[in-house]
Amino acid sequence: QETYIPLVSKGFQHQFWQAVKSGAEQAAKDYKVKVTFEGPETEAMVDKQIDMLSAALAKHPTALGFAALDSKAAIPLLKKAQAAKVPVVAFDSGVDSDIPVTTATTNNKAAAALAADKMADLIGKNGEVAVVAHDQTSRTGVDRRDGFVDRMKANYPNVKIVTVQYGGGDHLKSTEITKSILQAYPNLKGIFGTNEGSAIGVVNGVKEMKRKVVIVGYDSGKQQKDAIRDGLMAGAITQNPVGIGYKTVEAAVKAIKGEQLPKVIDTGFYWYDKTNMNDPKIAAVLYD
Amino acid sequence: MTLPLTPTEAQATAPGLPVLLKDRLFRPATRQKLLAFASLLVLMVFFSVASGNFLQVDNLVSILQATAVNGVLAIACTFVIITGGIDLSVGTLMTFCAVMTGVCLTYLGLPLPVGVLAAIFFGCLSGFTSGVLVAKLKIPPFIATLGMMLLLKGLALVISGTKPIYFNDTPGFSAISQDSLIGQVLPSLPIPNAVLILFLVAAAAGIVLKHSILGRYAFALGSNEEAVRLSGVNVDFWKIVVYTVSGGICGIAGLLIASRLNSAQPALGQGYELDAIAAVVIGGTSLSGGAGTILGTIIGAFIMSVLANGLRILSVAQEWQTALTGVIIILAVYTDILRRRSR
Amino acid sequence: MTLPLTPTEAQATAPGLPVLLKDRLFRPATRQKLLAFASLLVLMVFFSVASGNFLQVDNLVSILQATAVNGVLAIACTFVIITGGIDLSVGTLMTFCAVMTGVCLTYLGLPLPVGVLAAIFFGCLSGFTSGVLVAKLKIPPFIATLGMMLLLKGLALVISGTKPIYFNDTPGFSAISQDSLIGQVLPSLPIPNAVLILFLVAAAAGIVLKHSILGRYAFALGSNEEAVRLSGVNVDFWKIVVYTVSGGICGIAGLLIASRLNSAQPALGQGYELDAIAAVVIGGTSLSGGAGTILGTIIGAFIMSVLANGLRILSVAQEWQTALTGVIIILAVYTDILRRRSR
Amino acid sequence: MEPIVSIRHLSKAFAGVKALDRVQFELFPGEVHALMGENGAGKSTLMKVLAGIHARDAGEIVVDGKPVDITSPRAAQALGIGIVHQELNLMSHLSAAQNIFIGREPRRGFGLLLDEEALNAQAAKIFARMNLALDPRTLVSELSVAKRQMVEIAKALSFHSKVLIMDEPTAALNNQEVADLFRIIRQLKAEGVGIVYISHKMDELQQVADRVTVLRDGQYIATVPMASTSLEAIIGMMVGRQLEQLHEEHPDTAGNEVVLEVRGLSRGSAIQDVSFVLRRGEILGFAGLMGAGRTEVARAVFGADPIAAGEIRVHGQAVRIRSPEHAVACGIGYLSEDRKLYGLATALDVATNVAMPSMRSFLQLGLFLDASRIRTTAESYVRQLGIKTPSVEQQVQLLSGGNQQKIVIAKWLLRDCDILFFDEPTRGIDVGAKAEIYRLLHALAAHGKAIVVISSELPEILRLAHRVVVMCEGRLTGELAARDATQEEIMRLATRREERV
Ligand SMILES: Nc1ncnc2c1ncn2[C@@H]1O[C@H](COP(=O)(O)OP(=O)(O)OP(=O)(O)O)[C@@H](O)[C@H]1O
Ligand SMILES: Nc1ncnc2c1ncn2[C@@H]1O[C@H](COP(=O)(O)OP(=O)(O)OP(=O)(O)O)[C@@H](O)[C@H]1O
Ligand SMILES: [Mg+2]
Ligand SMILES: [Mg+2]
Repeated sequence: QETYIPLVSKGFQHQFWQAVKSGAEQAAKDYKVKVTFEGPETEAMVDKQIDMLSAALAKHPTALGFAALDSKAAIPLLKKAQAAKVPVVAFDSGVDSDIPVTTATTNNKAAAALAADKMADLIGKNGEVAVVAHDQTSRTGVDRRDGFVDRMKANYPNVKIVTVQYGGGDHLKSTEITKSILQAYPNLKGIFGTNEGSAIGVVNGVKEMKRKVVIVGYDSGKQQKDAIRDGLMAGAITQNPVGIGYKTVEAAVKAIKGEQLPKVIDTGFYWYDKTNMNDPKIAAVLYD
Repeated sequence: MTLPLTPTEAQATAPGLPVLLKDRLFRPATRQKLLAFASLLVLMVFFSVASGNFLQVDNLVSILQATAVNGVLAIACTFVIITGGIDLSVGTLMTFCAVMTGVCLTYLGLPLPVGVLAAIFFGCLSGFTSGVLVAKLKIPPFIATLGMMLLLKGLALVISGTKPIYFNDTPGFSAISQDSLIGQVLPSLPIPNAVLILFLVAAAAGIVLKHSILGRYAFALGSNEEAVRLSGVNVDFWKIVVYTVSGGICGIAGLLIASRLNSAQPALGQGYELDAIAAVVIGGTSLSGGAGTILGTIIGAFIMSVLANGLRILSVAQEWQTALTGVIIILAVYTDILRRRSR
Repeated sequence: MTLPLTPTEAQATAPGLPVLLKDRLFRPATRQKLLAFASLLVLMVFFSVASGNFLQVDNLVSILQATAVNGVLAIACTFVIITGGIDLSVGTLMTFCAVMTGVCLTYLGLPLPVGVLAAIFFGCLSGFTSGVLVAKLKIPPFIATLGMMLLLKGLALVISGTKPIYFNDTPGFSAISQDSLIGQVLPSLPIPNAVLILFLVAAAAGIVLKHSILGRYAFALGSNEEAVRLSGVNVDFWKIVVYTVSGGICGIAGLLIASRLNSAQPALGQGYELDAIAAVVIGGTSLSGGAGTILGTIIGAFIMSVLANGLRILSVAQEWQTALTGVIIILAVYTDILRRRSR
Repeated sequence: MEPIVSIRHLSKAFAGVKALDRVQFELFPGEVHALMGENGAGKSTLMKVLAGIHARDAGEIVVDGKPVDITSPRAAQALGIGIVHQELNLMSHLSAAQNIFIGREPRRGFGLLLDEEALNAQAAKIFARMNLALDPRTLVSELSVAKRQMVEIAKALSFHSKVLIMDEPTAALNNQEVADLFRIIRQLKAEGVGIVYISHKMDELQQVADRVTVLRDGQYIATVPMASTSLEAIIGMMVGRQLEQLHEEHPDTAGNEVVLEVRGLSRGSAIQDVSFVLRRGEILGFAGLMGAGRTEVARAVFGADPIAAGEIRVHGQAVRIRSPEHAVACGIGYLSEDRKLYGLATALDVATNVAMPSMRSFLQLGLFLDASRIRTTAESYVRQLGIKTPSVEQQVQLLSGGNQQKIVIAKWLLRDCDILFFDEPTRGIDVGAKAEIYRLLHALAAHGKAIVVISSELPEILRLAHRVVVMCEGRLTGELAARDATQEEIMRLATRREERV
């Protein structure tokens, strides 16, 4: 019988998730297993994700990859998986439970804190900055916002975060939000966009308002890379989504074989800018 | 004014009860009702043949479970839609009620029944507000409920502090939807209570719609509001009642989802109104009001969740799932239209 | 009594044009139209007082630009809603058209005008399909366009391979919405072309609705479809035309958004339909059909974007922004209702 | 004796229209008081004020000797005032019985549940009293216009009111039902109910009315006892001038070319093997009882409903008419019997409604409409047909019932079809205008149009038709030349039911 590993993710339309998917598919090819990948429309749809998880379990998988939207809500289903002896690999963010054999994740909070450090350096540790975040309630949205804001508050007393607004990761909405922020704060020195859609929105908004501010982004994608190359964006944090996908499937395969796994597989995050973009190690974790 | 009428005359036009019953069972209408399940059955048969994993107790239970929330929301919508209105706020109202239950149980530590009542109370209150906006202030239902949708979404986030509220300290809470009373009696049928609640709500709503004065006025309002008003009925009052009842039912949905997730997720809810309205319309209720059944709505809700589940079980790529869902919804409604036309 | 007059005979009694014009300017209807801006003005005055940053050329230009996409989508919706229908597919149709332009320009390397035509063509084609579903297959507009919404969303993802398509190789493309023809003539007014296009589309749509046979039939269909059919009008044909035109307009919106983002984002679009419909309804168009104006729709779209912009400039917390938007939408419509009632 | 209702100096204005100007009216118990006046004279408005639908601007209403303020339909009901509205106001998704008792449903189960049995039984009682064979459970949407009208009347009767207002209750009825209605009216009268009766059928006055009040242009003209006043005098007061009596000589059209030939038209039980011919310059009357299937035949020929079998020839050419559009293209027009449902886009203005079937002829530049030409054309019809409206930009729903009917006529006159089906063309039209319409139909026929008139008013059929065909239960039961046609002969054919085997 074929080894089948469904991955239930937090989303599927964003480039980030598409990159995770491609990593998983790569691993599936390497280890000769079958994977499927799906996730709900928005990161608010906790119950839809649970429906997906139960459908995945109904397919009698050999193992399961799961990126929980809520750290607790899926626990009954995970228990069911455990009872059916289906090993669960958590990815992207963990669950409040020891059922997953391992968690392949990036520390979003630490990554965003790195973004704060870079931003502070770029504006001379002084002045007003704003955050255009992608989501107010989802784990990634909250972690990236808090990681950035907390580090600023803790380490850079002269940097003031004037506003945090949310554009749902929608390019157009984030553009409009950025423009309003620029309008409201004429002395603004920097803006942090917390995912690809938000970061591109910030770039567009700044471009349309013809202002000079320091932009720090998150994730990659062609437009962000172009913006960095053109000097519009100072730099961005990237996780290793392809790596997350790959490692998740790899860990699942190992778990099936009964191999011992570390509690956490850190897939890492990186700061990239004009200077190191073409560095092969960095280029490998960027996606278009 | 007296009515000069002999009993025999009356009998001629009003047949006795036994005759009525017999004649009703063999009416084509009954056959029609059974045929309404056709689209649903076709879908189920197709998925059963296409995947051995579909027709298994566990999966059927998941489908039932997945239908519960949308089904209850769709029942709430059915009331409003029958009056010729529309309710866009059902999704965020559900969330708002879940959050209020969370506030009562987790933040205030009140006993479980208070939390349950709170969900229904705040549902009714919000429904009442929508009703007043529509009936008294004459704001079109689309705008009134759109406004309420945004307002309730904002309030849910404000009240919860944009964080989920967990019910870990209220042990019995998740049992509301997760335990199985049926399973205790018939261990081979572990149908969770959420499904039981869905069917109870449906039965109650069906009776109210068919046999109560509220139901009668709901249909009448949707059919010809002016005529109802000219008949001396307090149209505004009954409209408000309909929206209030609908809001209360959304409160039940709020309980179900909170209990299923063992938490109140304040950001969830927007977008659910489309699924609910779609279930209602797939079920044959007309958006212009005056016609509709709870049975149809339930079938509509099941069509939607069978479709979602089946496509997932077949591991259809997600973008194709979306596209196919669109096509199949249109086809399901079209076959229903053909069926009605062939009468 | 004589026999029916021939049209030429009738013309003899037509009053002269100047008289008509004069008489129209002083009509109470004109005053009414000016008052329709009341809610919008109140909002603008409020935000100007609350923040010095609001009433600045730059920001007003931003607001204009922010209205373009939603405004064009709302115009598309206006047509359909006037016939008594509804179009849920406008948002994803826009995205689908943007993707098809991307395919033509970036994947196939065709010249720019072909890309522009492709957007409009695929818009018309999809609108035509919705029209056929509604008019010929008698599928309720809500379901037909809900199905199309999902289908088009799926197709946009499939065709683009779930990846954005960039227009970097088509240098003139972003100029479509970003450059400023007005700014070239009047450098102090750097209004981007997107806004120009919005107003051109609005003007054309207004003329079509008011003065063309299509517009007249759209209103008539919304008022009493059966009466129109029994007047010997090919109701199905005109309905299809209305949906096709509406689809074409969504194609223009697709161009605008693609050009503004310099990319076709296949995942974007769902949810935009609610904003568009809200703008239409805020603008006084009735969802039951038969009444509505483009001017109203444009005002509605501006109310929504002024509101969003103003609340953001004031840095109101997101959750409160949402709640306030709900309340203000209701208030705006309510003042409009009061205004009409006081006639 | 004290009047139960007395109205003094009552005024009511709508935007642009002074509908009532210091009107007075008095009703005694046990009296049938007819309210007469031309279309748009203000009859319905006066009664709507009395029934709590419109608020008065000025004046006084006294009920049972006490001045009252009737602010809602419910308040009117509480005062014992019931009304049959001119426009049908039923909930088509509900059954006949449910419509009748809306707001007063019998309950069971501690008042929580509806008692459908009792509801149907009570409705059946009322129907039996009206001699109406109708299952109370039938949905109103499945009823013909006439039956709907009967349901409205049944509803008004069910209130056991002291004052019963009937605003053109017989507009859609024919002789038998009218006779039944009058029987009930006499009975109510005997019980002391005061009845306000509005109708444009002058002959009915002599049968039921005790007194007549005449309104003209929103003003009170006079109140006269019926017994001592001639119809001519009343008509004179209504129109403010003398109407000349005219007697049309029916031309012999038997030799004219056939423009429409229908052979073997069938659909289910509604239309069974109907064949007839229509000649150029001829007015063919369709007579029959309510539900005889005349409307069905007209709609089938017009392509509004599908047919199961049958052949239609227009100008000798066999055509298979698929849709109303196709019918109009073949030169066939159909004026439907229910103006509100099938005739008018009531939310739109007069001009658009008049131009509706002819829109293409107002095109310029292929797509745009010549609005001023539409307006002047509509204005010319408003003048010709005496349509009472402040302007052609007025919404049709704000016009009085009779004036709405005239707009439906105007739109088909403008379309200029060779073959015209007029289904109950004078429903709700006042005497003066009726005479105008008769003259118009004759003129159209003289100009070579072929006309079918479906009417439930036998005098109208006798006066208009050159030839009469009679239907009963979906079949043609006979054909009569104008000179052989009498009311008795038509009624005999109209009730000739098929022998059952
Ligand atoms: N709601 C309204 N708004 C504006 N004008 C109105 C309204 N209702 C009635 N009118 C006008 O008031 C006048 C009187 O109308 P009413 O309906 O009382 O006439 P009527 O005597 O009943 O005529 P008919 O015999 O045709 O039914 C008409 O000119 C009509 O156009
Ligand atoms: N909308 C409808 N739905 C179902 N049955 C109908 C409908 N309209 C008419 N009928 C039925 O069809 C038959 C023929 O009705 P039709 O209206 O053609 O009669 P008619 O001769 O024009 O009489 P009248 O117009 O005076 O009622 C009747 O039995 C009637 O009850
Ligand atoms: Mg009247
Ligand atoms: Mg008829």
